[in-house]
Amino acid sequence: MVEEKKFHRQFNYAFIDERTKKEIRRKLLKAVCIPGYQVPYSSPEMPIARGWGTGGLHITLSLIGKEDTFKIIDQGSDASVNACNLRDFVKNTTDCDTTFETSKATLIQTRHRITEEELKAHQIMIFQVPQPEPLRGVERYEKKTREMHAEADYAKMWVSLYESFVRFGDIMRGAGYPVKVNGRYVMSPSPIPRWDIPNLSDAECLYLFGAGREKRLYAVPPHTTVEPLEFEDVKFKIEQFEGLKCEITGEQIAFLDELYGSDGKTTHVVNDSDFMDQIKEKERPIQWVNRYLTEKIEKTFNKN
Amino acid sequence: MDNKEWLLKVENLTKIYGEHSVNTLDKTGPLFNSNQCPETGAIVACANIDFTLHPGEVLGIVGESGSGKSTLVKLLYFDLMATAGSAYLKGYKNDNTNILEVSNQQKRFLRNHKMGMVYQNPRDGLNFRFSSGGNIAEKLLMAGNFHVGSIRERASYLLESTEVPVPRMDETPESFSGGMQQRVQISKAIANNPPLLFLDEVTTGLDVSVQAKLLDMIRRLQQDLNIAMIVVSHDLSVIRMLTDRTIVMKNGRIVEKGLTDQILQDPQHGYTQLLVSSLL
Amino acid sequence: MIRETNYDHLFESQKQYRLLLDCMAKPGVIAKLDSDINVPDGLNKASALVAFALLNSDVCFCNTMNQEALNAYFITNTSASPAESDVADFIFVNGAKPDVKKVSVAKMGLPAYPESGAFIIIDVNQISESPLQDAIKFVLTGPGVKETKDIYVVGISIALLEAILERNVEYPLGVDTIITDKSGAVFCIPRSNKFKYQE
Amino acid sequence: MGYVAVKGGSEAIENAKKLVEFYRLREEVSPLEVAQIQSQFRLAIDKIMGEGSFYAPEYGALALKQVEGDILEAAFVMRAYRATLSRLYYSEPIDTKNMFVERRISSSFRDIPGGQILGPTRDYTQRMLQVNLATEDDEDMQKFLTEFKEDVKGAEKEEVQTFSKVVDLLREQGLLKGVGNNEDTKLMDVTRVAVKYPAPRSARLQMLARAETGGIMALGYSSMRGHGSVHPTVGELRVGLVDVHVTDNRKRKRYIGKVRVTEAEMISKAASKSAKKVPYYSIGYGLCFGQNETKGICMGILDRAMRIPGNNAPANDQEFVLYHTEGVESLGFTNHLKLPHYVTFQSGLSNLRKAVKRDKSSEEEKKEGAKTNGVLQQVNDDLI
Repeated sequence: MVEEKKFHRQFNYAFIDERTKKEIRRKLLKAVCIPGYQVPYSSPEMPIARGWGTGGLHITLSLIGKEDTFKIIDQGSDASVNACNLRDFVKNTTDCDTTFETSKATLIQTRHRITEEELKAHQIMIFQVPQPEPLRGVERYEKKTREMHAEADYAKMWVSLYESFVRFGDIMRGAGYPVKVNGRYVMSPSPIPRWDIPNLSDAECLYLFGAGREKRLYAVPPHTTVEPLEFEDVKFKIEQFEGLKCEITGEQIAFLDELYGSDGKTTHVVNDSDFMDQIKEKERPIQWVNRYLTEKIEKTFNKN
Repeated sequence: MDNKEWLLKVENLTKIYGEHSVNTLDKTGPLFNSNQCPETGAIVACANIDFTLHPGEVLGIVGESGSGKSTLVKLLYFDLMATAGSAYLKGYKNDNTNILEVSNQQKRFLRNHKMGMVYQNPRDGLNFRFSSGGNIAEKLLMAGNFHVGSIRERASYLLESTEVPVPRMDETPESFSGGMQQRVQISKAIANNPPLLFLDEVTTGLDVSVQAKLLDMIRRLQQDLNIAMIVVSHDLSVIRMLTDRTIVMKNGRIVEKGLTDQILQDPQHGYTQLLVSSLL
Repeated sequence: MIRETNYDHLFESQKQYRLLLDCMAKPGVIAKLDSDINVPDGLNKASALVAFALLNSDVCFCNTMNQEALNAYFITNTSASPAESDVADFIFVNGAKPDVKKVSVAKMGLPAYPESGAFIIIDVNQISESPLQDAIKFVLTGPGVKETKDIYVVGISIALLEAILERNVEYPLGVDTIITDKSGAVFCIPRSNKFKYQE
Repeated sequence: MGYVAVKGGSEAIENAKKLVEFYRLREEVSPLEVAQIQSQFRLAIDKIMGEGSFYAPEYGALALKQVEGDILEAAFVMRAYRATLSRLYYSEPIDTKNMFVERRISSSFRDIPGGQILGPTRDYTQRMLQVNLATEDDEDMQKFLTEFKEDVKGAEKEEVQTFSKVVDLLREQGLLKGVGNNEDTKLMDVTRVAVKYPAPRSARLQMLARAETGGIMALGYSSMRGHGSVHPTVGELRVGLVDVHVTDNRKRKRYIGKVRVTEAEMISKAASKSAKKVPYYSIGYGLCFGQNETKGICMGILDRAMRIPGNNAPANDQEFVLYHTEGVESLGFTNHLKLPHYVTFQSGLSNLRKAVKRDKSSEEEKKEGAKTNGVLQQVNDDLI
C-alpha cells in the first residue's frame, strides 16, 4: 500500500545524506587549510533543536565510521541529559562504539569544555558552538564582520577589551575568551572556560568547531598557535580556584564545579566527570601541559 | 614652492554618481550652474580636482553645500570611492603609488598611520558605545600600541591638549557637549601623529562662542604639531582664521585658488566675490 | 567508460576522507589510499580516490591530463561537472608534465570568503619521508607541523611549485594542494603552509 | 549530591519520554486519527507545511499529533524529516496566473476583472465562541453538508476559475515597475548553501516563506506602524491550487501534482531614482504554502521593506529580519537556555568575584552601585 510505504522509510547511515556529508567534508578541509576562519555551510536541519549541538553533530556524523569510538560531554560531563540524548542519536544511527573514557575515544564531541586529560594525535575534538562570530558583540552585522575578518581589522574587539579593563579593572571575559589563531584570524573558542584556552595552542589533536544555527564550520589544526587576546600590561588569566579542592578526590589542579548543598554549604568537585572517575577508580590521567597550569601547580604546592 | 616639498598630490580627482556619458563633464559645472548631467541625470560631485599640499600647510576648501568640498576629503580619506583621478602621498611606496587604487588593507594602513579625519558630525568619527579614551585607544591600538598604561597616558595627554577634562576620559562622548565631542574627535584623529589631517565642517552647528574657542584650539594645535591640514568649510571666517591657501569650489569644480589673504582681499571669480561680500 | 562498481561510496569514501583530513591537518604526514578500482591510464589511483571522496554534483573539476577519458571517468563516478581551470573547485595536474598556465589561474577565493580557493591534486611518481634519488625536497612549516617536516617527491616540476607559491602569496587567499603517488601514498600542503623546496 | 544527580542522564531522559507520552494519552480520549487532523485542522497544517518548508499534508498532520498541537514544534519535526530527503529536482517556476482560484481579493480597486471572490474566509464573521460545536456529531456534519450541497447545486460546474492579475493592469499602464533584481540569475537554495549577506532576493523570499508566521507578522506590522515606511495596499491576494512541473534529466517537462498556495502582491509607492523623479508603484511579493494570508501579506510588506536602502527600521534591515524570523532556529536557541551552563557561569562568576573584591578595596566608592551593575551586565553577556 502506498500509504504504508509513505511512513516506512530508512534513514541513511549516520542520518545525514551522503551529498550533504560530502559538502561538510569539503568545507572541513577548507576550515583546516585556513585555521580560525569560519566557513559557511548548508547546515541541514537535524532532529535535534538548533542551539542544542546540531553543528557538532553535523561534523561528527560526517566524519564517523564503523571503526570510531565516540565520546560526548556537555559541561564536562558524559552523563548530562543532552549529552545522553546526542550519544543515543549517534549510536542509533551509526552503531559505533561509545565510551566515557577520554583516552579510548577517537571522536569527542563537546559543549563548553576541553577534557582535563591531554588529547593525542589520533583524536579529534568537535565543539558545539552557539555563536561562532567573536566580533558579534562589537559589530552586529554579518556583512561587516566578514569585512573586518577579511582586512584583519580587529580594532573594535581590542577597544572592547580595553574598555573592559577601564570599567572593571580587568578583562572581564569569562568563557569563550577571544583568541587569535595562527597570527591571523580572531576566533571564538566556543564558550569553554579560560582554563581550557591554553590547551588549544600547539596541541597534538585536531579541533573542529561546528555552529549549526549560524551555519559555520572552523578548525584549529594540531601544532597551531592560538593566543588569547591580551595587552602587554593586562594579561589573560585562567580561573584560579584558590585554596579549593575537590570534595570527592581532593584534586586541586582541575576545573572545579561549585555545588550548593541543601544545608547551604558550598563544596567543589572536579568538573570533568571522566577525569574524576579515572582518579577515583584507576590513576590520575596525563593532564595538559601549559604555562598557566604550571604556574598554578607551583603556586598551589608551594603554598601547601 | 619647491617641488620636493610636497606632502599630498592630487590629480584629476573626480566623483560621479550614476550613469554618465562622454558629455557629462562638459555639460556640468559652474558655467551651467548645475552638478547634474542633462543627458543621463548623473550627479557630478566633483571633477578634475588638482592641487598639491605641502607639509605643515593648511589648505582651505570653501564653497556652498553641494559644491563637492566634503566629497573631496571623503575621497582622500577613502570613505568614498573615486570615479577617476589619483593621489600620491609623500613617503608612501616611493611617492608614486596612487593611494586611491591600493587594496583595502593598505588603505586601512594609511588611515591608521598617515591620516586623521574630523567629521562635521561627531558620530561619524567617534563610536558612541566606547568611552572617549576608548575612541582614542582605537587609533593607537591599530597603530600597534598594545600597552594599556601607555595608551591611557597618551589619551590623557591628548585630551588635555584639546581642553577636555581628563577625569571624563572614561565616559562615553554621549553626555558631552557638541564642542567637547568635537575636541575628542580631534584628539582621536591626531592620536598617532599623522602628517595629514582632514577637517570637514568641524564647527558647523556649534555656538559662536564655542566655535571661536575650537578654532583657536585647532590653530594652536596646528602650530605645535606642524601638521598639514585640509579644512573644509562653507564659512569664510573659518577659512580666514585657519588656512594659508584656499580653493574655492562651485558645482563640483575649482573656480579659484590662491593664498587665503589674497582671495579675501581681491577675489577674482564672481562667485568668490559673492562669498566674500556676504562675509562683510 | 568505467563505472566503478566495487567502490563503496559510503564507507570507503568515509575512511579515505578521514585519511585526507588527517593529512591536511598535519602537512607532511603520508597516508595510503587504496581500493579495488580500475583507474584509466595517466591517473594515480589515489587521485581518483581523492576525487571519489570529495567530488559530487555540487562541484566542478578541471583535469589537465588525458582529458577525454578522465573527464568521462570522473563524470560517471562522481557526477561532478568539468569546467575551465579558472572556475574549477578541483584541478587535477600531472606533476612531471603540468599545464602550469591552468594552475596559475586557479581560483584563490575572495577576501571575505577565501574558502572558494581551489584544491590542486597533483600526480607524482613517488613520495617519501626519506631521501630519494632525483627527488625534490619539501621543507614544510606552518599549522599542523611541529617545527619543520621534510618530504621527498619524485616527479614534480619546479614551474608547478612556483605557480602554487605564486597563488598563495596573499594568505588567506590561495589554493590547497594534495599530492599523490603511484603507490597510493598521499600528503597535503594547505595554503597556510609556508613550504620551501630544494632540488 | 549534585554529581550523582547528573549521572542519571539516560534514565531520566527515558522517563521523561514516557511521561510526555503519558500526558498525551492520559485522559483516555480515543486517539486522534491523522485524517481527522489533516481535514479539520487544515489551517494549522498549512502553517506547519510553510514553516516546515515541506508540502506534505499527511506528514504535517502526523507531526501535529506527535507534538500535541504545538505548531512550531511540528514544523521543526517536518524540517528535520525533510532534510533527510534528497533534492532530486527543482520545480519550474509556478505560474499563479493559471491558479485554480479559491479566494481572490483586491483592495486597490472596487471591482476587478473577474470579480472579487471571498472564498473560504472568517474575515467577515463574528468571532463568537460557537458553543454548539461542543456537541457536534456525525449527524450534524452530514446535515450541514447535505444542505450546503443543495445550496450550491447548479453553480457547481462553472468554467475553470483562472484570472489574469490585478497587478498586470498597473504594469500595462506603466505605473508599476519591476523590482529589477538583476542579482538573481540563479536560484539560491537556502537549504543547500549558507546565505551570504546581502542576500539575493531569491534567498530572501525563500527565507520569508519558511519563516515563522508570528515573527514576520510582528515585523511587517512594525513597518506599517511607523518603524519604516511601507504603506501597502493589497494589490491582489489569492489562494488556490497551482500545478507543479519539473524538468527531468532528458529535459522533458513533467507534471508532478498540485499545491495550494497563498499569494500576496502588495503595492506601495516608491520614489524614482531617475532624473525626472516621477514616483511609481512597486510590488512587495509574498507566497507561501497553504492558506496563510497573514504570512503572505506580511511577507509582501517585508519583501518591499528590505529593498529600502539603509537600516533605519528593523523591517528594512535584511539581516535583522531574516535571522530573527527563522522560527525553527529561534525556537531551538531560545530553548537552549534550559541546557546547563554551569561551566560558563563559573567562569564569569570568578571574574565577578574578583571585580567585587577590587571594588570593595578601592577607595573611590562613589560609583560603586553603577559599577556593580555594569559587572553583572558583563557576566550576563558572557553566558552564551
